[in-house]
Amino acid sequence: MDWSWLPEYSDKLISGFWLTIQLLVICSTLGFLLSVPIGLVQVTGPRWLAAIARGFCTTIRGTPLLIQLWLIYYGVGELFPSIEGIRESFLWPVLRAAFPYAIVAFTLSVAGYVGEVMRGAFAGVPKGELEAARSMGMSPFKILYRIWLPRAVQNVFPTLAGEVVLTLKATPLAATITIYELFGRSTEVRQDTFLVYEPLLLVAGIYVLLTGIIVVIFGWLENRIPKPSVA
Amino acid sequence: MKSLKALLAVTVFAAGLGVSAASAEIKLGLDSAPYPPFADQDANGNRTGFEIELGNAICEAMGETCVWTPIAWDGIIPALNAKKIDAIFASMSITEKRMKVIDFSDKYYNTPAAMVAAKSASIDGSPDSVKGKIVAVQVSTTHADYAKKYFSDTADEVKTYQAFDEHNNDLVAGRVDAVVGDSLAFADFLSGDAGKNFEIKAYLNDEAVFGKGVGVGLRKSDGELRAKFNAAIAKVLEDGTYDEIAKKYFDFDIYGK
Amino acid sequence: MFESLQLLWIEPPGRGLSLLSGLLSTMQIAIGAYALGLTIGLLGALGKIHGPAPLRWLLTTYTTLIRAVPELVLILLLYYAGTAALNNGLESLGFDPIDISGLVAGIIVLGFVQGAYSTEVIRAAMLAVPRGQTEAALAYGMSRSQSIYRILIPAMIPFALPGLANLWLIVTKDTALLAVVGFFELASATKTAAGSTRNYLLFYAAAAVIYLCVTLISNAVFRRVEARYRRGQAMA
Amino acid sequence: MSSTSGANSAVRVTDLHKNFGSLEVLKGVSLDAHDGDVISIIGASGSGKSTFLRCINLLELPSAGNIEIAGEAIKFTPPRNGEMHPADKKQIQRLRTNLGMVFQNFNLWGHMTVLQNVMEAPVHVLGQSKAEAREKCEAMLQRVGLYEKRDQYPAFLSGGQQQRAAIARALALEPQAMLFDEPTSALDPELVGEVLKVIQGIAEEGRTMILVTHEMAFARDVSSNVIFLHQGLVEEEGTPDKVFNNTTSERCRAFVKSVH
Repeated sequence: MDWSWLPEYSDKLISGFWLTIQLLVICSTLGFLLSVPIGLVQVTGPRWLAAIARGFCTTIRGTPLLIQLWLIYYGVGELFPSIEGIRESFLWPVLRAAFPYAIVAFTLSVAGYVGEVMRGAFAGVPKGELEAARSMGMSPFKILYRIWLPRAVQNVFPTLAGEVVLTLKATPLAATITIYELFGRSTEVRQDTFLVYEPLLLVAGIYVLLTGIIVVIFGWLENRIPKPSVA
Repeated sequence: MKSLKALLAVTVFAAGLGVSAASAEIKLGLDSAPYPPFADQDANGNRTGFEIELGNAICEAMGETCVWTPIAWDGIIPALNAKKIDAIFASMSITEKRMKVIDFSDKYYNTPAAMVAAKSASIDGSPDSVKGKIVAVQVSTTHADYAKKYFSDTADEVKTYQAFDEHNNDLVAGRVDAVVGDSLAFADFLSGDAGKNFEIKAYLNDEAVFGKGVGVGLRKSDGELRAKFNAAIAKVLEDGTYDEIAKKYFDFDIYGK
Repeated sequence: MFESLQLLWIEPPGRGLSLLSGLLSTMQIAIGAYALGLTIGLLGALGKIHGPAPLRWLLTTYTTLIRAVPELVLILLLYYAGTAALNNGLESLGFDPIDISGLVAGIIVLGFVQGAYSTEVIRAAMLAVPRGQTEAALAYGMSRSQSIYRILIPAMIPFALPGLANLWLIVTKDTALLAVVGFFELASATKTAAGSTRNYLLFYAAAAVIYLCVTLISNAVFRRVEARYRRGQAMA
Repeated sequence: MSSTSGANSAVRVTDLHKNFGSLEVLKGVSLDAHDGDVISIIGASGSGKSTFLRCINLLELPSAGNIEIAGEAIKFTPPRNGEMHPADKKQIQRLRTNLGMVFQNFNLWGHMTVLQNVMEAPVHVLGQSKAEAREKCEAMLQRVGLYEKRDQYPAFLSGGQQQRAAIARALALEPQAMLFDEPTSALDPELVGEVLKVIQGIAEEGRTMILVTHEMAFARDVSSNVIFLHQGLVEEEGTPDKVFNNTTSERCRAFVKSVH
């Protein structure tokens, strides 16, 4: 084992680490926010909207994230030269960077998987509790964010923790579209030093640690919310 | 239980499928991504390109059977040392840095590196001309080393890609402003429809970075194989096979000085 | 537009053939890795439930670590370390090193990852089988292995099927990660075709559709299998 | 332990002890069932009667004592962690086929049809041919009145039907003795009768039976002997008449009274 490269590359690895955290936090948050309407319309929405949401979940869950990522980055990148004036637009600095594509791809992926979870979660809240809220004159929106959503989240909280871990484990794919997050940085080290195992083992260890931290945080949060009733 | 037996059978069968005692075949590692005109795949899945033909000719001159084995470029040296392949035949430049971990045969071609950018761009290959620009290179190449050495201070960013075609695509998409790569590999791209607005802005020279041309990458322990490759390279150069193949692809002397 | 669609056709200049052979490789790797994963999972679950403490500890480490590390990192680690370790081991024992084809390496790498998940799914399913089921088997004179083989495993299948179906979908999609190491399968075939023809959108969209079809067909198959195995269960 | 028939001993248990950790559940219980005996074991819950029955075919490992099945003593290794382990696994498997166990919760195998359940042990333990086993097992199902249900899966049967199927499954071993572990406690009251009728039928044809039960009236009717267990010890034993009507034990009298 040769670890002599570590001091030289530590800055790069740390910046990669923060990029990984950013990807994880941004995409988990946005993905969750998106998953709420996706789950909701499948339970209560008009049929056509439910069908679209179901189709979205099936497509996301039925295709590899790597393909989605490449489709969004390289496929969409192929469209740009044909759009007149896009390079002069104020959006261009965002559109030409890789990071936004990764955000879009991972967010859609999270939304697809969690949307499915939330569908079950919304459906699992006892009708009576919603009726009780309605009988007290709550508006539909108020019922959603005061009763339905909290109850739904409460029921699937451990599953959500699992989804965050899955998202963390997906972030290395970003390295394939020139985003130098933790794994990408380790790849860089491997290419510079021709070492095979050490950089990989290091990042593997960091991912294990991060997974542990996520589990602990969610466990702590879970203890702070009241236990879901036993169905 | 039948299904359990079937399961075990499938596993054993699958394991038996590709595991065989190491044969006398020489496994030539090449980049799994296309790298025309050196290595590409036609629509039938046949391998084509200068390096493929030359590699086959060299193997024939050695009297060996060779199998092309595609490997992701960034893992090709570890794959060689892990004995997944026996030789790297993938336009790998002979450099000091790589010589620390692997050995090389004599060179079998040498072409200059080049920088490509849009025809309209005021980029001339100098560090100052890429100020505020994004320069793209393929990962673990001499071109990447060159870009890091000369451009990392002035350029906005030096972006590394897994494959040659990917940074060309992003050049067309406008995500990067300039690309450093092999001049000949660019020829194919520049002559195509996608590359029509781009041109070679400068040829880049630095022997310390680019080395003395392209050679066959070999394990340090494989001195015998290295001697065989050297003899075979000399033979194809001498008996005209090399020129015959080169003529199909290039209208100048690719072997170089 | 129609011109570029021709690129998907089987006949050259279409790349359809290359995509199809990529799909074939993907399916071979997926089936092999799934079978290997199930084998590991079955043995791992039995080891976790009935094995001695050191074995249980080892298996817990295996399932915990594998499930905490990104698949891409695992694939690289196992790809380089796994086969090198195997050959070093063989060499030190005086055997010739063996050739491990890309197909088999892919199967071993993904199978090892799948095994960790299968172990957990099968373990949970085995624990869901009422104790009385195997107890009855023992009471009538079955040996321990007979009670596992004839009673526990078939009885746990209905509990394990949803999880195992999910693992199959995961392994078919995880094969795409092998493209990053340069294995030949559907994703790398797509990447090559897209790079050679510079039609990224078309080919990645086509690949997505192919993967989606695999998923939808698998779903239909699993639904039938599940119905078959659930015939012994009263509907709730 | 007295015997009415004086025939060979089918099950003989001597001075059986069983501890769960520091909890002593059985403190030296003996039993001798001769061919044709019907022995009922009664007692409050927690008295150790189910544990005792489960020790006979080693579903629970005893802490001390001797067990003989059909005149053959089970060989044990010296106790370890408070449990005696069988020295010869093959012996246990063989001897267990002499004991047809019927469980409180039926424990029919859910992935097999009723007939498959009944045929399982004859074919895969006793090694009978499928044709031979099928004929016998179908007859067995006739007898418990479930022939029509033979191709159903257990989950689609009522509790009473399931328990009758389980009895047929145990009988299919043609065991020397039948062990019943509270065979009616998991049943709805209206289903108890059909199961007891089947058990009574088996008793009447002279099969040796050891029965743990809460059905006092039934125990009184079918038993040749009754054992009353209290806190891991035999508090009272003898003929049904003695245990139910003429006991000298205050506890036994109180128990019998309380369940009546």
